[in-house]
Parts: sequence; C-alpha cells; structure tokens
Amino acid sequence: MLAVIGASSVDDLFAPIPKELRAKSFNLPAGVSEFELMALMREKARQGGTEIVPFIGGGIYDHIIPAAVDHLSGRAEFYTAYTPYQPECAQGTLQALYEYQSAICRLTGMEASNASLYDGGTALAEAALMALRITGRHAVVLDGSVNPLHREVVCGYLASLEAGVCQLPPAGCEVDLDGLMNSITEETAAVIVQHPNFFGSVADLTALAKKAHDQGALLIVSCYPIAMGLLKSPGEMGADIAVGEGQSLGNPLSFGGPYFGFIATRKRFIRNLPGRIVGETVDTQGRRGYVLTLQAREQHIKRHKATSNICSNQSLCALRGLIFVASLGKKGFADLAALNYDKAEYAKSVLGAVKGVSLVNAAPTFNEFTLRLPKPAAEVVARLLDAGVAAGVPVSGYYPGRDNELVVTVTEKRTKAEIDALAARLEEALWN
Amino acid sequence: MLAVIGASSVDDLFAPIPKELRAKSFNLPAGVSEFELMALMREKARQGGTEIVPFIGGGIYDHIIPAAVDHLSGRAEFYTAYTPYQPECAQGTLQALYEYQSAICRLTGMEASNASLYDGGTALAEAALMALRITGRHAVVLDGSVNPLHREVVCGYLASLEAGVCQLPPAGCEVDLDGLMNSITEETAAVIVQHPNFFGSVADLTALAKKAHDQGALLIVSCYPIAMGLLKSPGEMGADIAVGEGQSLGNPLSFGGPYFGFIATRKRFIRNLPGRIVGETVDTQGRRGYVLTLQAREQHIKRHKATSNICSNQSLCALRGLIFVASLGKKGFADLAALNYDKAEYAKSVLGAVKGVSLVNAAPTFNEFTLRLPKPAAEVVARLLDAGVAAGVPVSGYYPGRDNELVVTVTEKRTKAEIDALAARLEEALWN
Amino acid sequence: MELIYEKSVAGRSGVRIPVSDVPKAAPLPEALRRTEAAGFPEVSELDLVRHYTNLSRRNFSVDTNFYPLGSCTMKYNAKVMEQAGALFADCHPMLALLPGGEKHVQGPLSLVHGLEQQLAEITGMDEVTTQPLAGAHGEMTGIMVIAAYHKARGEKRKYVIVPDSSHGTNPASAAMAGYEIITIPTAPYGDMDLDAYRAAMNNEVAAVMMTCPNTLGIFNPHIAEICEIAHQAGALAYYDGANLNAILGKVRPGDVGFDVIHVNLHKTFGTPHGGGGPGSGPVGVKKALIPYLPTPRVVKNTDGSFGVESHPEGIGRVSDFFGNFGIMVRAFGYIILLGGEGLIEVSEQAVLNANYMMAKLKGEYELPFDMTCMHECVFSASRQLKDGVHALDIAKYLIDRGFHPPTVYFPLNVKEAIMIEPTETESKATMDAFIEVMLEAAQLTRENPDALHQAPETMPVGRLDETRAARAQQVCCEG
Amino acid sequence: MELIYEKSVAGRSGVRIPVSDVPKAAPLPEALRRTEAAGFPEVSELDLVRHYTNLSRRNFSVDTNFYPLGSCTMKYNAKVMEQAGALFADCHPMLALLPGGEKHVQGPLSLVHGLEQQLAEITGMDEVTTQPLAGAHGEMTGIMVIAAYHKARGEKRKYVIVPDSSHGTNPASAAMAGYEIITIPTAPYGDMDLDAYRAAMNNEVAAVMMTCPNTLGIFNPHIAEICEIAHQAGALAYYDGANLNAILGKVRPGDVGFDVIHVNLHKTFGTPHGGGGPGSGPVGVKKALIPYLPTPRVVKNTDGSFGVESHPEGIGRVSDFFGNFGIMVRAFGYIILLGGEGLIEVSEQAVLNANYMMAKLKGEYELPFDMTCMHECVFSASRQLKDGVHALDIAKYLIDRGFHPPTVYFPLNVKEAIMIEPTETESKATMDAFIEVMLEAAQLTRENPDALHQAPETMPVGRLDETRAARAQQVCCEG
Repeated sequence: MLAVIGASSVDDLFAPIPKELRAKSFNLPAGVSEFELMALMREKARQGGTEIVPFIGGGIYDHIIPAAVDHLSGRAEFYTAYTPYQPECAQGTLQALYEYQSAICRLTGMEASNASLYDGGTALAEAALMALRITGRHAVVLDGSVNPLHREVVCGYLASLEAGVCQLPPAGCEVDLDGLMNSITEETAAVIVQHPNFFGSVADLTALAKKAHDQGALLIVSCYPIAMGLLKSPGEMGADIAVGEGQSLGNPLSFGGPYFGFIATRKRFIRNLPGRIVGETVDTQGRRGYVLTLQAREQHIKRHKATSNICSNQSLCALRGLIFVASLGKKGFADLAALNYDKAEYAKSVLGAVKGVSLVNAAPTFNEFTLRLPKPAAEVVARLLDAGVAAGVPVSGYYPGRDNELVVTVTEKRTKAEIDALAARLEEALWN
Repeated sequence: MLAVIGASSVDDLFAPIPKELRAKSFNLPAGVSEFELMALMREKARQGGTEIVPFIGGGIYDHIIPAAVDHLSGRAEFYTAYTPYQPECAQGTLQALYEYQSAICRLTGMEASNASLYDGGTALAEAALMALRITGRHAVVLDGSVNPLHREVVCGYLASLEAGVCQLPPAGCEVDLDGLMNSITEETAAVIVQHPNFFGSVADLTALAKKAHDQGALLIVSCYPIAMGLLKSPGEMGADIAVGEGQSLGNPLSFGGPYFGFIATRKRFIRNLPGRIVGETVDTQGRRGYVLTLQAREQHIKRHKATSNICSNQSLCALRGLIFVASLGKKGFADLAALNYDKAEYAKSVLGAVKGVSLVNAAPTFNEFTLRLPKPAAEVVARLLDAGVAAGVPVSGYYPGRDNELVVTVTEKRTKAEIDALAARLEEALWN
Repeated sequence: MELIYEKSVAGRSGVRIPVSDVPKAAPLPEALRRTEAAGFPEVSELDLVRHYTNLSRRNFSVDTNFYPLGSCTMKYNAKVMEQAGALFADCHPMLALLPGGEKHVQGPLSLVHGLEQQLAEITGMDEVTTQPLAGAHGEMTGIMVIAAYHKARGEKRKYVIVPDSSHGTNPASAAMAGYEIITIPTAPYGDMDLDAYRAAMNNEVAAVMMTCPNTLGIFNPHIAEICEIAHQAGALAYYDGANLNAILGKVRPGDVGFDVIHVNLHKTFGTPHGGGGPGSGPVGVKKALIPYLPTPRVVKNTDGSFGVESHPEGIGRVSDFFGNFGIMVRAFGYIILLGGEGLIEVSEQAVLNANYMMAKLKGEYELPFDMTCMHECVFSASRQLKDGVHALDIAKYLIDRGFHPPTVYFPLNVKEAIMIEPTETESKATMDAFIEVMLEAAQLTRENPDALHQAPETMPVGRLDETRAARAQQVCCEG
Repeated sequence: MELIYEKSVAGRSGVRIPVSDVPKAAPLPEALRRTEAAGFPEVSELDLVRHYTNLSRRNFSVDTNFYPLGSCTMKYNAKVMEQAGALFADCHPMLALLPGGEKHVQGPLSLVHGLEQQLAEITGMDEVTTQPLAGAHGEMTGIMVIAAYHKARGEKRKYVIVPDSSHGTNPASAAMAGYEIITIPTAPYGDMDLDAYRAAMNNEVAAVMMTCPNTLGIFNPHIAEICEIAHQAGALAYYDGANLNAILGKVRPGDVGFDVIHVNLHKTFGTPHGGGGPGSGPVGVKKALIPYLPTPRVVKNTDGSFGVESHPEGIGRVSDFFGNFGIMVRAFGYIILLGGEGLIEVSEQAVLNANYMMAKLKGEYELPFDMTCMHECVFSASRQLKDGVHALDIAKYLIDRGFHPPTVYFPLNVKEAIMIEPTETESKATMDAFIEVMLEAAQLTRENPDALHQAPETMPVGRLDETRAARAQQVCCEG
C-alpha cells in the first residue's frame, strides 16, 4: 500500500504535522484481550448496586423488557448502521423510525413526532425553544413540580439564549394549576408542566391548555409514557407539545443511559420540530418508501439558523421503544399501566399504615407518591440502602426545607413481598 | 377459519380421536409471563456451581469463547433455520457447514469430515461402527485410558450389535501401546485410543497405526481439539478415523450440552461416514454452491440399511466451533494451545511440590495431568468443593482401587493466582 | 460468496488470546509436536463478523420466512428462552459427578428432574430420561431399553415392526439397536394395514414403532388395538413423538397403551432447530421399563434435594452427561410459560391451522387421503405432474415468493408428496399469503409450466447440481 | 413491506404481562383517565420478530457492508463491548444521587471517572465530562462552558468564529449557546484562510471552533497559531473532535493550544452508531475552565472511593445523569482493549488506508486538494458531471454493487463532493473491491451514463421522491 501511495513509511504520511505539534504524552497501559477486559467489567458491574431493590424513579423506571426487544435491537443491521442518509439501503431504519413516530403520536395523542431526542430533560428544553420560535415570545412559565433534573436542563438551555423562565414553587405535591394560569402574560411562549408530576400527582390539564391558548401561549406537557396507558394523554387535554423520557419503553436502567427523549406536536408546528423526521414517499416505480424529510430545518443545511443543533439522536433506543410498545400491543400496554397503578395503590395502603407515616399527595397518583415521615427522609433512605432497599427519593435534595418527605416509586416489577418488606423495614428504621 | 373447513368448533377437528383414547390427566400449572419465568431461571442458575473454580475436565473444558461466537451463532437466520433440505434458500447454513468440515479436516489432518455428530462419546461409537462396516470385522480393541464416559457409550452401541470389545486396562496413566499392538487379531476392525488420554498423557501413535494397518485394522483416534494446536494430529500419525468432543471449540459448558461430536476420515472411506455431509457443486449458471450430498447413505433414503440413524445433528454447535477457530486463526489457535500447555506445566510444578503429592504421568501431558495424593482423592475433592474449588476428577470413580489419584485440568482461563491458591488449599486439605 | 479461507491473510487474527501469567514451559518432545499448524483462516474480527453475518442472510429461517416444513414442526422459538439458556453457560457438568458435587448444582439438577416430570405428565409415562441428544437418538435409546427389558426376561427377540409411512429414523434406529425390520404397508384408509400387522406380529417381535398421528397427519383410531396386539405377543409398543404437537392434552400415548415414547424438544416444545440441530429426544417409559433406563439418572431425594444415580440394570450411558441441557432449559421454560391450558391451545390451533390449509388447497391439489387431518396434511402434485410440473418445481417457486417449501417427496407412500405443517404460531394472514402463492403455482402450472422449472431465480444461487456434488465428493476445501 | 400497524389484529399481544399479586385498586377518576387506549399494533411475538428481523435486512450496516461514509468514522464495533454493556443493564442511576448511595455504585462511578481520565490523557486536557449525549451536544456544552468562563471574568462576548468547511453542528451549537456566527472561507491550500481569520478576531469573539484534520481530511499546520491568535484576543480555542481518529497519540489538541474539546465516542472510540444514535460527546477542558463544567461531576475521593459532586459555578445539568453510560462502557472498554500502542496503530492504519484510497482513485476522480490526507479524502465528481453524472448517481450505483456510498455533497466547499473515510478496520481486499467498483463507475460514466441514473435497482426500493415527502409531511400513519 505504501508503494501505491508513494510513501516510504507510515511516518511519511504524518509529515504534514509539524514536529512541534506532536503529542507530549500518551500514557496509556498496553492493550488486553477481550477476556481480561470482561473480567474487569464484571468486577465493576458487581459493584453496581443491582442487589438493592429499587423503589426509586426520578424519571427513570425499573420496568419489564420483553426478550424480543433485546434480540431485535441487537440485530447488527440496526445497531451498526448510521443515520439513514442513503434511504434505498436504509429502509429498515427508516421504516422503523416512521413506525416509532406513529407510536409516539398514538402515545401522546399528537399528530407529528420527530425520530427522537437525547433524553427527557433535553427534550423538554427543545420543546421550550420550539415554543419560543413558534410564538416569537421570550419567556416560559415552568411548574415547580416538573422533575427538578429536567428543570435544571431547561433553565440551562434557556439561560444561554437569555430567555425568561418563571418558575413557580409546587403547591404541596400538586401541579399549581391556579398559579400557572395566573402567571401567563403576553410574553409567555409556553406553560410547562409534567404529567404525572415529580411527586406522582395527576392533574387534568384541560383548563390550563385553554387558558394558555386564550393568551396566545402554548402548553408543553412532559409525560411519563407508561402512565399514558391509563391517563389522559397530552393531546386529549389540549397540549401543543408533548415530550418525555422514553427510557421506560424498553430501555434498561443502564446507570443513566442511553435512553431517548420523545417530542410530538400538532401538525401545523411540524416545521418547528427539532431533529430528524422520517416521512413517507414513493420511489420511481411508485413503491412506498421512507426518507429523512424536512431536512431544511436541520443543522447540516441551515447551520446556525437550524431549529436545533442535534445531529446524532438516540435511534436505537427509539427502536427499542417501538418494539416495546409493539410487543405489548394496545391492550397489553393498558394492562401494564393498570398493573403499575394497582401496585402503587397497594404500596400506598401499606406504607401509609406505617406508624407515623402519612400520604402527602392531595390528588390521585400514578405509580409514584409522596410520604411524610416522622424523621428526615435522607437519614432513613441512607439507613435502608444499607439494608438492601432504595426506599425512595428524599424531597429535600431538590426542595430545601421539605426534609421529611419521600417520593416512593412502585412499578409492576415490585412484588407484594418486596412492598411488604419495605413497610416492615421502614417501620423498623423509624422506630428502632 | 372453521367455516372454511366446514367444522362448527375446534372440538370437531378432534372427532377422529375416539373418546376412550382421550387423556386421563394433564396436570400442569397455569402459564406465566416471561418475566416470572426468568425469575425462576435465575434462581436455578444461581445454584449452578458457577462460583466454584473448575480444575476439572472429563472431556469438557472451560475455555475462552470470543464474543463474536455468541453474536454470530445467535443470528436468527442460523438458529431458527432447519436442516438445509432446500439448498437455494439455505446457502448460509450449507456454506458454513462446508467451512466447518474443512476446519475439522485441517484440525485432524484428515480428508473428509461430516457436518457433525452428537457429542464425543457417540462420535467415538459411530467411528467404531464405521470401522466394522469398512473392514467387515466384528470386534474392536479399546484402550483403557480412553475417557471412561466415552467408553461406556461405545460399549453400549457395540453391545446392541453384539460386536466384540476388547478393553485393555491402562498402563498406569499411559496409552498401553504394547498391549494394544499385541491385542490386534484378524477379527479386529479397529484400535481405539484417545489423544491425549484421560490422564492427560500424550503418546506418539505412529507405530500403532502402522501395526493396525499391517493387520488389516483401522486406527481410531479420539482427540481433544484444543490440543491439536500443539500436538501431532491423528492424520499425521496415520489414523484412519479421527473423532472428538467439539465442546472446547467455542461451546459453553452449559451443564453438559449442547456440544458437538466431530468425525473425519480418509477420503476413501467417505461413503461409510455417518450423518450429513455437505458438498460443493454448481448451479444451472455455473455459480458455486453447496448441498447435502451422498444422501443415499442416510436413514431417510436407506432406512434400516443406513450408515447411521442420525437425523438432527448439532449444526449450531458446529457453527460455533467453526467461528471459534476462524476467530483465533492459524496462529492464534496454536498460541492458545501453547498457553494451555504452559499453564498446566506451571500447575504441575506447584502442585507436584505440595508435601506428599507426586506426579503420576510417565509421558508428557497436555493441559491435564494426574497427581497421587497421600489421602483418598474423593475425600479431598469433596472438602475442597466446599472451599470453592473443584480440584480435579478422582480416578477412583472410574478405575476402582486407584483411590489416591486425581486428574487435574488447567486451561488458559485458570490464572496463576488460582493455581497457587489451589496448591495452598490442597496442602491445607491434606495436612490440616 | 467467498469461503472464509479465501479471505485469509497470513498473520491476522480476530481475537487476542490472554497474556500468559506463568513461565514459558519446556517444549514437548518433537515427536509429539505438530509439524505444521492447522490451516485455520486468518481474518480480522470485522472480516469474520461480516462474513458470517452475510452468510446468515443467505438462509431462510422461521424468524424471516414462513416455514411449513411438514413433520419438522417449525414453530416460533420464544426469544426469552435464549436469555434463559445463556444463564447456565458456565455450569460445568462434571461438578455433578464429583464426590460431594451434587449439592453445588441443585439448580440444573432440579431443572432436569422438573423437565422429566413435566414430560411424564404430558405423555402419560411413568419416568423419563432426557439423555438422548436428538429424536433418532431417543429412538435408539428406547429400543435399547426394550431390548434390555426382553433380555432381563430371558427373551431374545429379533424383529421390530414399522409401518411404511414411518420416519426413516425408525427402522434405522431399530437396526442400530440390533433388530431386523418388518415393514407393514399403509392401507387405503391412510393407516397401517391392521391385518398385515396382525399377521406379522409374533413372539419374535420385540416392538412395534408407531407415529400417531402418522406422517400423513392422520390419527389412527386403532392405535389402542395395535398396542394390545403387541402386548398379547409379549412385544412392546413404541411411540415416535415426532407428531406430538397435534395432541397435547388431548391424547397421552401412555394412556393409550404405549410402553416407550420419545419426544422431540425441538419440535413440540419450541426449541430452535439450529439449522439441523442441536435437538433433544427425551425418552419416557412405563414402570416395568424404568430399571433399564440409561445412566445417570437425576433423582429427587427424600429431603427434597436432587441427586445423581445409576440403575445397575440400565443400558448404561447413551451420551456423556444429562443430555443437551441448554435445549432442555428452553423446553422446560416453554412448558412453564404456556402452562397446561396453553399447551392444549397449541394443539388446537395447530390442528385448526392445518385443516384450514387443507380446505383452502384441496381444490387445486390432489389430497390422497381426504379426511380431517391433525397438525399437518399431505397433498400430491400428481395433477400438476400431468403438465410436467413436479412437487420440486412448486417448492422452488415458493422460494422465489419468499416461502420455505413444504416437505416434498415424504412420506414415501404418497407420490409427489407435498407435506404441509403450518404450526400453531402462524397467523391467518401469513397462511393466506402462502395459500395464494400455492394457488398461483397451480395456475401457472396450467399456463406456463416452464416458469416453475426455472425457479428459483431470486436466490444467490439457482438450482444446484446434486449429482455433480455426489460424484465430485468435494467436502473440504483445499489448502 | 407492510407497516407493523398493518399487521395488527385486535386482541393479540406479543408478550404476557406479569400476573398481579396485589388487589385491584379503586379506579382513577374518569376525568383523569384516557378515553381510548393508544393504538399500538397487536401482533404475536412471531409476527413482531419476523417483521423487525426482515426490516433489519433492509439496511446496510458495518457488519454487512463496507461503509466508507466520510466524517462518520464507521469503524467496526467489537462484539465484546455489547456483552460488557449488558452487564450494567440493571444499575439505577438515581442510586448515585441518593444520600448514602454512592458507595453502592462504585463500579459504574469508577468507570465514568476512568473514561474521563483516559480521554483527558488522549486529548491532552485537564478534565473531562462525559455528560453530553452526542457530538453536537458536546459542542453546545463546550460553548456554554466558554460562555460561563467569559461571564465569570465579567466579559460578554458576542461571536463565535467557524470555518466554512466546518460541520453544520458547529455554528448551530454555538447559536444555541447564544452566539452569533462569523464564517471564515477556506483558502486555496485547503485550510481556513488565515488572514481572514486574523481580521475577524477581536475582543468580542468568545471562541474559534476548529476541526483538525478538517473535513477535507487535511491537517492544518497553522493550528497552533490559530489558537494563539484567539488567546491574544482573550478568546478561547474549541476543538471539534470528530476527526480525532486521524491523530491518536500523534497530536493532542490540548498540547497544541486548544482550551475545549469534544470527542465522539461513536466515531473515534468504536461505539456502534445505532442507525443514528445513541452517540456520546464528552467534553474536555483546560484547568481554567474546570469550574464551569456541568453538574454532576464524578470525583475520586482521597480514600480512593468515587463520589458525585457539583461545581457551584458550573453551567448546571446538560443531561439528566452522567451521560450515555452504556456507550461510555463500550468506549472505556475500547481504550483498554487497544491500549496506547493500539490506539496509535488505529490512526496510522486509518491514515494509511485513506491515502491508499486516494492514490488509487485520483486517476479517475478529481481531487481538489491533492496532498497527503489524514483519515479521509475528498474527491469531486466534477469530471463525471461533464457526462451528466452526479456524485449522487455514483453513490446509488455503489449501493447496487453492495457498498454503502461515501458521504456526498459535504463538505459544502467542494462541488459534487465525494468524501471517503475507509477507517482502520477495513482490509486491503475490501478496499480494493470498492476501488474497483469506483473505477467501474467512472468508466460507465463515459460509456453509458444512463445506467448510473437508474441505480439503485437491486434494493427493495429505487430512488425515492424526497420532494414529495417534504410536501406531503406524512410522518405518522393513520389509525
């Protein structure tokens, strides 16, 4: 090969790089075999907390994953392909993403979805930016019961653009519907709420949507996809943009990622969607096919005027989400949501009966709820962790001063025995 | 569908079955979800002894398996296909099996391989039957240092056909070359030896092959495939049929199976091979392709006159074996064998140095060797098992009276630290 | 496509082996050392993966195509079972055979025992061994058990009876177990000729081997009588479980009078076929035969733990350990996943699907035995043959249309046989698509038979020259 | 192929959900309940698996085809990393954020920290955050860090400078971080015009964003000077690591003068591309910028354990946890597997391969910048255009011949660009096969250009009507 190139050594090929620019250090150990690597990885995974029974969420949930999801998303043709720039040899990815978009529309009650965003937090931030573009306004109203991790991402994105954020404190554990309605001004591009919210509470957002629309603002709803098997969808309540963290649709916990964010909207706002969109079309012989469409919005064409900078999204995770919902099907998905609801209601009944513990949510909840303990929750959680159970997320970490509150998550994977054991351990931790 | 059939219910379709023949019981629990099933399976796997460090073999060895082997053999197109009866839509399996046959020929130094047999024991039995067919004789001479599990299978197969088996006791831990040569008569169809033998000893079988041939008998060699990276192959030593247990080529331990048996021979004996064989040919346009060939030997054509009753073989396991050797390559395979040899030699040095312990093998060994302990090996092994190490296979289980001997296996996966720990534990078990 | 050997470049390897942490040992004597390393292909991991990935894409398979291969029961294989099987990858079977080893492998042993219990209940047998590694291996094992039984009674019997519609493995297995074969013809009503059978039965017969429903997909109503006739002559009745998928929960061979049965886990119990294996062929027996089962046996101790034992009178070891354990994991899981009701639905749906296929196709294709079928039905291409189109031509046409062909030319007692087994896991939509293509093939036979002779044209290769392969005997590449 | 929705039959499901072990709860108020269940497809597991298996077969991918997609670094992804990633499937990230939780997740935390250390050494930076979820996300994060740095110094700068050959994400990311963009043209020697850059630089510029080697595959010898010019104006130098694969162990951006860098784990560090993601875009910075890195940070405590902290002056959270952890596992493993020497070989082989391609093809294809390239080279189809053949036509012809096309029409500053990046993992044999087809295409252009316009003809679909798609905006199926 060197002869063909006309070089005498590989070093010759690096001659264009001036000597003074060469690396000053490159201090890495020698390579190993894959067997030695796996031994190291197994050791790290052993210290991964997987022996702890998780009653925690924070937007990330321990749900079942059908075996078919792993198998199909592990098909090399899916996971070693790139962004489908050449549609004729990428119909697999393209059709799957089109089916994904259709699934997200059905999940959220919306009309147009993109092909995925990074995660729940960045999806919410992109939705806020989208609302600014659509309305031409410069501020948003953000409910205080939106997941604090997501709020932090939203505020970071908006701060860069010097857009205003009006953050309301939560009304206890509830969405502050009145407060939000009263905070909408003519500068408000969107009202942002979460459904169910960080504390597990569920609210009907229909009136809020109407009020926002009356004032020329949009309603952005961040929703928990599994809950959409039971709860009114953002679309049904009149939301303009629905987003969410897609992890619970077939993506493993995996210490924080990769997951995917979803975003869907009304058809009239489609040109303001960030990211890739797949559209249906036909080929030269009239056969149906799929392509990346509306690319004029994107960074590789529009550069700094693009709707977003996003290039790589989370295709493979979105594919997992699609296969997850297609695996369960319409009824199975609804049944799964109902099972989550039943499990959490049962947990409420036994945890709420622990001496000194009370339930805080005023509204109905879905699969998460908030307890008030007679001791600081952080202390209790730390103690129970050592006993092998993650009892919940202390509210104080995100809402200073609310020391004794604990958000508890119960998915379909938690057994009655585990719930009962949590109640017993909690009582022990509180009173012994 | 019932209307098309003209039946009023599914029960109608079972009408041809007389009522009195109906099942008297069918007492099975209700079905469960795959998640509940996996919980049960994980529980069973947890009690699978995987925490025990294995210095045991018995024909089955704990070797590395490259990740590509799992991935590729897990391709649905391979593992959910059937026997390639329709070659045009089964070129994947057929070409892979042709490559497998070529690999087995190269491994064993032979000219023709079939597409796999069940396991090491049945492969050895099939080889014996093959020798009876080729020579028209009615007995075999079986060396006593052949794996006792395999000998039991061979004797069962031959007993059914009332063929004679002359079993020699092993000469200590060695192949009894003199004894074997002296036992060949004009009724001897084949001499059967193992390479290396059950005790780990390696012998040069060249003279034995010559002697067998001089007397009109065949030499059958059961060989350990990993050892073939270092040792003389059956073909090089003049064997007529080479067989073996293929497990160590890329198949997991999996509590006894599925593995595969391999069998290869001289080209002139090809019509006496049992089982499927893939051959190269061309299509109507002259393109190269592969088909099942020489099917006239097989049960579906020849029925009771077939060379064997085998129908399903172990294709997928053979595929794993192929991908394993193709993954390592010529040099990698030789290096792997050398590493096994080095590890075992090191283990010999440290275990042989344990107080009261001596090495029994008179010949060089490959990756297994035999120790003489100052106590019954069964007792020592049971005690060390509880300490988390399987120290070896006591000889007494298969050779009554040889109570203090222990066959120790050391593959490339055993680390120096594990070997040193075994020595320490052994010393402790012997003297404390 | 090139062979992997043709992609080899000296010095390459797809995987690095671990670094040695022990000293290099003194070399073996030269007389024992290989003179030249085995010529395995030398390729990068990328080239390896691309080769076998692309090779896999040259296969039809259940996961990509409808596969109505009669008598093979190509049902869907649930993905969760692959996850379950992988859990046991690192369990060493020798552990179970070590002194004091059993207690460390209670999980796998309980699984072996559990599967044996499940299969005993499903087949109506008293005890089951999972040792046989495939269906034919089960047949041979079963016949060896029968031989041991007769021998223990001081009898030396010479013959095994099989119907002419039987799988070729039946006579082949009986022959390997040392018996001579008596073949009984099929009567015009589709079952073994009862009179001929009665005439053949005598006290030199060790057993009769029956498949029921038989390979025509027909349930033999005289099956109990056939067992009875055998028993009266001191012979035993052997049930080939290849077609068990038709009668789960409906009929138990043990109840009907069979003494020995083998089942195919890779057919009835949903384990993948692997391109021709691994299968698994457990054998069930009635009480009188239990002592002759192969070694080792997994037993449940009185304290509820599981152990490993031998029957001293048993036939010994027919395979090295407990059978194809990984396959057993999948079958055990399959039975648990579906449960009793689920297994009954399997048979009901399998039979419904087969009868639907039969009803839809019998207008165009000759149906030699026109009666309700069980899980499969057998047509003949005899009408098409008049236009010069063989069953094989139809098979190849189906390939071009994306369907794996049915089994052709089997059973041997039907001319130009086309044997269709849809299985319970296929949807009506899939079957309808297949039916449409079958009807198209029939129409094309009348209009343009040559088009069928050209097929397949969409595959990487067209029809292959089997005669040339058999003559050339090129079974290993050079180099 | 049908959509999965079109295969739906009411009532079917591919998976059973667990049986409830708790009482049925009182229903939610109706006002909160969904009126109609989401219309997900209802199919059996077989239909599901067959659908997506067959769909997968409609893709080209690295594991099936050579994929010389310039600027995307489509190298092979070692299979062992998939096994490694799966080990962490059940690790809940919230555990790390709970009081007392860190000690239970030392494994994953040590891995995050380990990868950050590896990347710092490789890039010559002082600290790295793995939080950004893709390359563009890393760019935005990097620019936000730069903005926070300037803000902390009391400066409000307005502009970010990018060359016209930059990836579109550069200006887009800077814009999202609140900056206006100044674009500098490419000089005839293939790099950013140094005089124009010098002229544009002033104390209102926050940063210059450079890719080096640039998207033409050319290493800019003035890169240190470019950094220096920025620093003199109080601006910072940002390094887009998309092309880092060319210079591993050869050049470290930190040594050269860059202040901020992002790398693409899914390019340089061998993690799979997943059909467009997930990627991962860690950001490295020099010491002065460490305080502004996003929250949370994984730190090593004095006792050797790992903890989670925030920088109070940091830009806050840019994603929910620690980044795309599963991707990080693979990159961490990749660096360990190859080791330092292995990474150097990566770049050497990548550069050798690209120069080989360039040498072999430049006879037939116009090479606008004819000099030694790094890991990729950019041709123009301008000669072919004279016969009416566009870069796109050549791309489509390659599809028919089994090769994924190179990147076309990028970079924007080359007309009819054809951007080829073979990567280090491809063999000479594969490259030679590709070269042969490229030369064939050039010949066909002269002899029969229409043949190229027809391509592709071997795929499930021919050329697709993109205009129609954009007009129809059909992005979701009905029902």
